[in-house]
Amino acid sequence: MVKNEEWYFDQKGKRFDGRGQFEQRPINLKVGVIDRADGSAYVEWGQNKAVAAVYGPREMLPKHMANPNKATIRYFYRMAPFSVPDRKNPKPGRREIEISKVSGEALSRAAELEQFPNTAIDVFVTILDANAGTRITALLAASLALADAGIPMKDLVSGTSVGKAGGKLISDLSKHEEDAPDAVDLPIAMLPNSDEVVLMQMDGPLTEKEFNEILEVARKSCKEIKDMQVKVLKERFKDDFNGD
Amino acid sequence: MVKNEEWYFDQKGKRFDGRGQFEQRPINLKVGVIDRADGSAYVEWGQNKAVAAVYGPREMLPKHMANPNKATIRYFYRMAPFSVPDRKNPKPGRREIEISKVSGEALSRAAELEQFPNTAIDVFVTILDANAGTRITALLAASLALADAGIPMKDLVSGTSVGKAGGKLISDLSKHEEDAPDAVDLPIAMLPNSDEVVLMQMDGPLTEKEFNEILEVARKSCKEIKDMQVKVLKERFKDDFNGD
Amino acid sequence: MVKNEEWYFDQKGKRFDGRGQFEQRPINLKVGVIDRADGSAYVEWGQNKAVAAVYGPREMLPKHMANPNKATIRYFYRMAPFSVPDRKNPKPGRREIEISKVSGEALSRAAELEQFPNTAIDVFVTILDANAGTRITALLAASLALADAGIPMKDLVSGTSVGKAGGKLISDLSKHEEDAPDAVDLPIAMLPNSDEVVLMQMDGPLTEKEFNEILEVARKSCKEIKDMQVKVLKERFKDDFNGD
Amino acid sequence: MVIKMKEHFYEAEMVKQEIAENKRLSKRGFLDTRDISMELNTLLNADGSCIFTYGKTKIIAGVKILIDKPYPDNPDEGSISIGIELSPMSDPSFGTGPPDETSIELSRVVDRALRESKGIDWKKLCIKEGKFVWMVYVDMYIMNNDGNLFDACEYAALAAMKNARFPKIELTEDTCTIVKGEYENKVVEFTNDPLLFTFVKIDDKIILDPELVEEAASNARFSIAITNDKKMVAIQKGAEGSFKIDEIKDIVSIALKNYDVVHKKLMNAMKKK
Amino acid sequence: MVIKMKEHFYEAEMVKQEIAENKRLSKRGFLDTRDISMELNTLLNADGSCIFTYGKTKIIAGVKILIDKPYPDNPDEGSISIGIELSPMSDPSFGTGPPDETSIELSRVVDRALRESKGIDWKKLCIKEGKFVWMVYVDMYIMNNDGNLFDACEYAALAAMKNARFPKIELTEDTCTIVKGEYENKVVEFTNDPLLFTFVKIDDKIILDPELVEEAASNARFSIAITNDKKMVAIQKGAEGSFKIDEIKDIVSIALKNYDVVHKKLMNAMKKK
Amino acid sequence: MVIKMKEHFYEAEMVKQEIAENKRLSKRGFLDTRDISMELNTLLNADGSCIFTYGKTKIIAGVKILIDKPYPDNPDEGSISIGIELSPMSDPSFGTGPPDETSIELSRVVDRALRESKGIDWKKLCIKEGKFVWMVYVDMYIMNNDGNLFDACEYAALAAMKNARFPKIELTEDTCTIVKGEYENKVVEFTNDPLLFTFVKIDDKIILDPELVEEAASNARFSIAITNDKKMVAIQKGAEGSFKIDEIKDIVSIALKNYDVVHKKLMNAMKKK
Repeated sequence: MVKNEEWYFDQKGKRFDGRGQFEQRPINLKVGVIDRADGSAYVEWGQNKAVAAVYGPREMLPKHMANPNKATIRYFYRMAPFSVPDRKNPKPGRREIEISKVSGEALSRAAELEQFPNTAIDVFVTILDANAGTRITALLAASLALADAGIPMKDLVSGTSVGKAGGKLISDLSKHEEDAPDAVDLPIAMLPNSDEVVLMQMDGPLTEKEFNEILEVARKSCKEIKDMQVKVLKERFKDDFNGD
Repeated sequence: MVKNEEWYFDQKGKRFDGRGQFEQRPINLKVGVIDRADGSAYVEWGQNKAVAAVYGPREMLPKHMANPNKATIRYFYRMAPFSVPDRKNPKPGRREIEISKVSGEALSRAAELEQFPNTAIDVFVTILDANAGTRITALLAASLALADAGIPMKDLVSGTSVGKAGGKLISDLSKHEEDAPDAVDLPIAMLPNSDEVVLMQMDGPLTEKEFNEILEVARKSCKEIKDMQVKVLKERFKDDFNGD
Repeated sequence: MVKNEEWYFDQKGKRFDGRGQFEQRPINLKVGVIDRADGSAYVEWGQNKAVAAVYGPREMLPKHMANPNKATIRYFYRMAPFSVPDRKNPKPGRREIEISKVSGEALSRAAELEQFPNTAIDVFVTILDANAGTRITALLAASLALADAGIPMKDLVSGTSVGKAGGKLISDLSKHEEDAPDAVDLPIAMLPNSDEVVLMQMDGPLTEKEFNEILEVARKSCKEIKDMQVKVLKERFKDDFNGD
Repeated sequence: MVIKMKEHFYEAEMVKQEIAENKRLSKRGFLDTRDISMELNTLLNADGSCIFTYGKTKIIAGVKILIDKPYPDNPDEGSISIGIELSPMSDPSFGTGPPDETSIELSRVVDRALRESKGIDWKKLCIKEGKFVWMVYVDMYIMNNDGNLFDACEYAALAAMKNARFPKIELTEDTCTIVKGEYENKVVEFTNDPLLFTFVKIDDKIILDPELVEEAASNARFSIAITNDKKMVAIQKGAEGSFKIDEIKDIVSIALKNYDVVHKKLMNAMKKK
Repeated sequence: MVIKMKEHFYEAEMVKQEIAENKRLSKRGFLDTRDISMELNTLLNADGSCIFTYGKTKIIAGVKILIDKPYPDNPDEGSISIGIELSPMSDPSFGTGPPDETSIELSRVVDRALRESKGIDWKKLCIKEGKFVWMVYVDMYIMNNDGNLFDACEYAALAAMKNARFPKIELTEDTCTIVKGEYENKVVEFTNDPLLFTFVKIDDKIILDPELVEEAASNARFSIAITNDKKMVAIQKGAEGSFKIDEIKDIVSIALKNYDVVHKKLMNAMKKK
Repeated sequence: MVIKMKEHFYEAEMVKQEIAENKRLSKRGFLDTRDISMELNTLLNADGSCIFTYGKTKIIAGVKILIDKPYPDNPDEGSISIGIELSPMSDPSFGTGPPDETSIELSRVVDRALRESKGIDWKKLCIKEGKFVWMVYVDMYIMNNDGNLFDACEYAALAAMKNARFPKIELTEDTCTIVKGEYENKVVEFTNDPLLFTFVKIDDKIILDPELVEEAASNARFSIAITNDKKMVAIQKGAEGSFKIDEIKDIVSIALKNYDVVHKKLMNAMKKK
């Protein structure tokens, strides 16, 4: 890694890692990676690596937390101590708790929770390697694991990050770009079918014009990523799909 | 604030802040300050500021903590991080836990808890600004909030602090006096009607004679303060009182 | 205490503290030392001092932890802050938790737990003074306390430590020997009647030959110590034994 | 915060009916914000304080400005810390115990709105490079929760910080100590006054600055922080509902339009006291 | 400590009947204290220890004297720390887990009785001003609880400290380390021997030094610490009952009268061993 | 780990029947170990990593090598730290929350197997005596639990450490900092490759390297660590059952005989990638 190289675009408009302005890092999806889980998935997004497991619907304990109208998704986003340049304390921090909350809410919109009142659906995601964009990497894995577990879903949750670095709008910031002085990071998750945004966070200054422009980029990316998710699930359930 | 001024009485016998030997700081009582609480109160005592809220009687959770013979008062005395010269760690410390215990016991004597078996009455008091005497400031607020919540009470809990500084017995020590080398602080709470002491703590040396003398000062102060409490409750329930 | 004296055997083959190669430190057993416990015992083993108390069989709380087929032994091995050369943090550490687990498992083998389904048998052991060998000192005390509580047992749990220091196999390492560069510590607990090993741990290198040799020493010691345990229990229940 | 409370079920139904008829129970327009008032620096042990009311929502914010060691990465920068306690005092649905995910989200969103604005110059919080920097702690208590804690806390924190005084210090080569009870003639400078705007969605309608019953009736939340140069500096979408892309664009545009109105309200309330 | 235990309900009723007839189950007078005995310094890893019995109540107190940094406010003063574990070993009503309010109150009252006496000169616990001071840790375990843990723990802590030896140290300009296993010929000096006296009220009678069943029958507790110059140095009223002002005056007067008797008991027990 | 799981009750019964007929469900011999494979250093933020599979049991081990201060007792020695999270991800019987006694035992046994081998020279982990040493953190996650986590974690930790690179540092008189992203050409040296061998007892039969259902059918566990010079370096007997002295002697002898086989498996798997 070259340190302190504060440039973000070369003369040909290529980014630090050679990507084009709205080019995403390579994404690699895998479903069914943990035998004992009800559903599981593994996602690589550039250097980011996330494993997700789903257990449930199962009994909610303690019982007084159960919702009589629907299942409750409990989402645990955790970073392995070795997943970041400095060793992370294994105890979950406030950042992990916040990300778990908004990610669980995003998934809740997608799943048909009303079919399983009083139960819990536990979603565990561990980040093994991190380089900007882990919450979305995690959420893609979680969404695939949920589908793998056979939980009925209105739509898959798809997502990406967009933002800005070195004066230009870009897709899918790397850590290098996230550390730019003018960096804006805008993770977003959608249900592409219905054009619904189920997760959005943003750090750093954007004008309205920039925001509206980058939002359209994100919308398009989410659709593309969803196609990749569908493809991998189809392979997983090949027999079922063929059987139809 | 003038530092390290180690005097406690001037030539006219006035104290550092101009008060007479047994003169208390101004007290300001207000009832019904938190809309969503069952009862609430705000007390200023000199610089001390306490807000109290009462919730209950309500279901005791966890259930095995419930007392089948009466309601249980749970008292939470807490100091805001910004309420003291040094920032206080937001986590409750051992001092706060001890004060909560003896204050809750004091209130329990006053309230007709037998009328509400198996329930909890939760009393939350937060100190916003502190200058010696906060546990009694808190207890006055709690007692008013309990009355405001309509909990039947044998008597209002009233209280004050007495003690010694600069060689003389005094009422209502300020922080400056509490830091005197010979300081004695004696917080006391009473049910004035029945002359019952429900809270008493003391730090620092007193002779029996001094103790007996200062106790009578405290007894008188408690009665006076109770009159103030009654007055503010009467105003709060003006219509009810008039209606009788 | 003489510091840094790195010898383990003198010219006559005596150890640092004057003991012979397979000689144990003096052991002193006492049963029935805590009035309010269902059973209790006190064991001194050299400088080691352990007090054990047993409560139960009693209701298991929380209930969902109860085993419908048998009683559950919960073992709490704790070191007093003043029991070691440096002050120990009063909060139980990972070492104490591991020792509690394997010791509780050892006791579980001895006790007729099937007679008391759904209950808990709580075993509390506190080390007051420590000088190598506390887990076995604790387990002897716990075993006696269990018998004192009248819990039916297949056999008493007896135990000892064996190992190596200064190049030779030895019994019952002292702290001085435990700190030897080639130290091996092998705590072991048995049900001597049935020749069953219920606890064994080991740190440090041994050859198979050494291991087999020292194991026989341990087997013999366990039998001897069990005789001491039986003796003290007989005295405790003299009338019962005589009555037979 | 979308709070699910049984006691609000009936009221929430009423809210929905009114909203369906394009009305709010409070008679406010969908995009109107409530009145703001405050009492500044009434807490004497705090280095700054603000007792803040937004409609009937009431926040107490206290500031302590302490000396700290800088992070090795940023040896000449101080920082801020935002803590919000959802005291069980102010709302029966809040528990005792350590901060839960609800209060963590709230604290972090308020923190980001203030921090990402870059309106504080961290270097101005440096006392001595590599050795001593200022750490500005803002602790907040909810005294009454009538909805929209996000915006209320952010405004309260901003007002409290802008009026907080720096303690006087004694600085030597190796030590730096606060002179208790004495202050410098200097406050925390915030150059671009970031303001948070929180919207909720009730059925398919979007309203600004929800009250508690409106939150109970809603299923999605959107918060956006805007600075005085009309930049968006932080966003948080919350709760289990969703927004369409076009709804989000509308929200942003409304928030930008509302900035000046709310900023003026806030500045006026600040001047009064 | 007023412990509510079902198993003591019947006994508590008997206590009340006896008390009503001005008798105690133990045949003691209302204001008599129990016998004291102790074993000193039998725990070799402790810098001082006291296995203390007060009637059938039994406490193990261990002292560790460690090197610490002084507080900036008091650069030339050491301190003490009192920790009492209500071990579930000695009483089925005590739980495992971190100290609860009962053990916190107990520890803090014992701490105040010792600390507020000013019988220890904190400056004598200074090793090197601004750098190193002694911290005297007294940790106690209840080995048997037959009532009046307040007084028993306070006496045990006092006896243990008065007989604890200071470790030998090696001191350089910047370092201070304990030489393990070696001691100075110096103990913790307590000049005025504060003693705690705890009373409980059963119906309208007041008794000194309650046993466990008497505590179960009582509804109010009063503890007062007295020094050898007959000054009161600490008070704690506990439990849900109350005392009249005149009852409190009586209690104080009785405690003062009992000081010499109990002090002699304690000193005699200390000498024996 | 002997896990009592209802879902495994039926399978456990089948295991017992097979075992009684001297067969294993997996067709393995009683003393055969499963296949080993691994992917090394695929995690880029770790200083070393090993995704390890032992049959269907799968472990992810990540190494971070950090600068730390040495203990005063050993000013020229570094150390290792082994942390194993029984993530609820991989097994529905694992909980969230802090490590429980099961994961503490597992971590400590793996730690002892590695540490007591004395195969790492702690002095080689010294950067500057009295000031800076290396601390090697190995954190492991269970990705799939098909039994014998003890051996799988120990093998994974060993492989991860042996392939972990030391970060490049900048060292001055008083400071030592890691140069992020750059490495020395140096790995953690382990001279004697300690391997753990875990047996369980099912009725009166003893088998090596149990699968999960075999653990469910068993009632006693025995783990022994062996080094390449055929020394035993650590033992842990676990679970509520027992072993006869002679059974233990047999186990030791079998483990010693199996060392070379398993060591070769492990080294081969290490080379492949």
